[in-house]
Amino acid sequence: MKKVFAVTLGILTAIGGFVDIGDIVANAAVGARYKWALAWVVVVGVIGIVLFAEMAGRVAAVSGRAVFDLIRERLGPRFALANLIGSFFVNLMTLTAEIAGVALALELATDVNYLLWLPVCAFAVWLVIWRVKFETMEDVFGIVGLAMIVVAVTVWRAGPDWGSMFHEASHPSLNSGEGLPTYFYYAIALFGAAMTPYEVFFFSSGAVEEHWTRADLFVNRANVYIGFPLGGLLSLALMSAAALTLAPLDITVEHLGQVALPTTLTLGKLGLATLLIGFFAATFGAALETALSAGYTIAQYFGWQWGKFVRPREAARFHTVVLATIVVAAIIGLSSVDPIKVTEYSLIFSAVALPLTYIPILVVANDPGYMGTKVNSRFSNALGSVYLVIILVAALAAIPLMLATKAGA
Amino acid sequence: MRLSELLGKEVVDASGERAGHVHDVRIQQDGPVTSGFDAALRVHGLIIGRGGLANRLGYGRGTRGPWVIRAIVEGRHRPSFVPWHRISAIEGERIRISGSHDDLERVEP
Amino acid sequence: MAARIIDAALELLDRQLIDRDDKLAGNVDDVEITLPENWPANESDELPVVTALLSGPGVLAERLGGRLGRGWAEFHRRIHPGTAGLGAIPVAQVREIGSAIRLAVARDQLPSDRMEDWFRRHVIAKIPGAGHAPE
Amino acid sequence: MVAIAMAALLTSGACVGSARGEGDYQKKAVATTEHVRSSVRTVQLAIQAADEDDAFGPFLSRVISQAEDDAGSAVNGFDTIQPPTDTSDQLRDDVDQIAADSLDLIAAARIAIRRGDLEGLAGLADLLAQAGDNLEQFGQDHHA
Repeated sequence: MKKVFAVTLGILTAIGGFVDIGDIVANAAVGARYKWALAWVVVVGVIGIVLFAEMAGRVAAVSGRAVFDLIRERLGPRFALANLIGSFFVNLMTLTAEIAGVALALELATDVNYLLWLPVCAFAVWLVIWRVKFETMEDVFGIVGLAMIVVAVTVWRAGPDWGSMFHEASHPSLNSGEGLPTYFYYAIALFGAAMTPYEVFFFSSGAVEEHWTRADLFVNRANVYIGFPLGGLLSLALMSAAALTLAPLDITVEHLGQVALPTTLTLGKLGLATLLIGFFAATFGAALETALSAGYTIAQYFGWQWGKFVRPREAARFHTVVLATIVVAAIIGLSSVDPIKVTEYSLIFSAVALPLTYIPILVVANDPGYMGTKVNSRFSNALGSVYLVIILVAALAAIPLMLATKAGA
Repeated sequence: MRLSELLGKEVVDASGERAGHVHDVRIQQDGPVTSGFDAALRVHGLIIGRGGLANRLGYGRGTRGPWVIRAIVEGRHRPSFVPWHRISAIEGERIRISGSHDDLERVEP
Repeated sequence: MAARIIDAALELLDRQLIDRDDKLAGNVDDVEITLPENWPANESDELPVVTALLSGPGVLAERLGGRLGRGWAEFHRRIHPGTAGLGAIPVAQVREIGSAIRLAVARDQLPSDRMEDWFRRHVIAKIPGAGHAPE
Repeated sequence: MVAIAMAALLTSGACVGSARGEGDYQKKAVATTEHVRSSVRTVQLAIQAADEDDAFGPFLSRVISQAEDDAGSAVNGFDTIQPPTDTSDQLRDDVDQIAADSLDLIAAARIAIRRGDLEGLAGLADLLAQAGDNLEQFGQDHHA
């Protein structure tokens, strides 16, 4: 084993996908509005991202090639450029929201307006990427992000009727006055949150940063099988806490502070403090993930040297892209766009862009030229094909549903 | 000339019949692998076929699964191989080959 | 030893270049093929040979085509006038062809490294800590 | 794609606008009271947390002032809609009245928490519960 916490890459990646600022609020909002009627989407999403990230991590370990490298190789420079532009746009929007999210977490702790925190947070994100080594970064933010588990404790302590909870989750039904299009809009948003392209950009590039080889395939599986289900669990916990405490009062969740109320009421000051630390670490981790992904995707498309495994001066263009992206995201964030709305849209766009990332990975994971004997098993391919259909349907339905429901209004 | 100039060009046989588009250029590496590549990469011919997507994704030459994607991109036509000596001219967007396209060898999967 | 078959579009094009010090050194943006002299008029049995791998933004732009590619290529020609052969890596400098292509030279000897060098000197080197070790 | 995103961001900000007839106006009136009710209930929970000494002052202060902002902007949005008929004027006054009561209570809660006046805050709990119930009753009475 290379280090003590060998699965923190998977945990940090999953936190960035499942419980970044937009998802923290979206999960609670969905729980308060639909209770457990959308819990199945989280399960579908977890299985999908486990499948997807396992392939991406395996390809990276066996061939040393990260995801965007392969996208260009298999789709050619034109399609890959379209994917790059779309993915970069999603990354930038998400990064904007995450930097603001870190600031919102600090705002809740200090009652100082988040716009004052925002430049400080942006600088801190850049500084960590510039100075802290990759393994330290993923250990710190992966482990501290686990403070979010306090939400699961909240649900457990609240002592729900597990039987009826499971019944509501397995027999989803809608309240009167709720339309199906809005329901499916939220379903796609949750699915998009579980399976974001930036998660696999980050995860596979992280595997290269950590110098995984064929001998690390078990590390890959451990990361995937522990990290993503944990992310899904946090997502379900946020949903359940809101369903138990906020739904009976018909509260519409719009702010991070409302998300923290169930834990506050159940576990008191210690619970609240832990949760605020969790919010901070999770959004900070997601900011690192999206800022680095912006650099990874562009550098890999052009073949530039990237990564934190070399000195910054040896990956000059990569670090320039990361720095510029953080600056632009901070400027957009300061223009006081609603950061939570921004991630909700970026989730929908990441669902649209997903097939262009998923298909190349699925194909390369079957290419013996890269994989030798480590090509996909029949089971992976069967499941991979089912998800190919789900991903295509979600991608095609996303924009029409967003327009038809006025983004879930 | 550049590889990208050859890719995608239409191939027609002596009787003017269309044989498909250039998917790839097959190169043979003659001689030892280790000691540099001193002019060892020779172009042996073109891989042509209908529908370019399968080629780009690597189907038909090693990659097999998953069958859904293979079934969609491969279609009914297997790519064929045009040995270089059968190319008689490259004219704009077209490549002329001698003889009939029916006797071209199919590329083994 | 049996001759190895390489399908150029599948196995060369768009692959990562790695220099002799394991640094990433651009992608294969195109491949230069040299036809036999007077081909096809001379009727000889000589085969065309791959003479160089091409790498760099100007090459990529030409390959992209379309309005964007042409505009980009034009822009590139303006800032680097008279650089038609720029970005060519002679085949003799290739050491290994696999999931990436390894070169026998250092990347700063490649013409496609100029932009990296520019950003290194004008942006990154100016920030404190640019040379610190990652580990 | 960028253009679609921008369009979506812009249109979503303007979800309240004109009303197409009385029924539509009534729907928007009910939606507004539901928004305000959500804020009222949020503040109730915050007060409960303060009462049981479950939370820190800055946190509660922030939760309450965000609820205040939400409720305020819901009411302001509603007020900019032109009432289509004379009967709608009555509805508008009713909404304004009932919402103003709630907003006053929320503002009182915000002032109390910032002053650290926990007793005053606790005294607002019942009033807020009543205001929330009134808003709920209004919604049921005017459900189209």
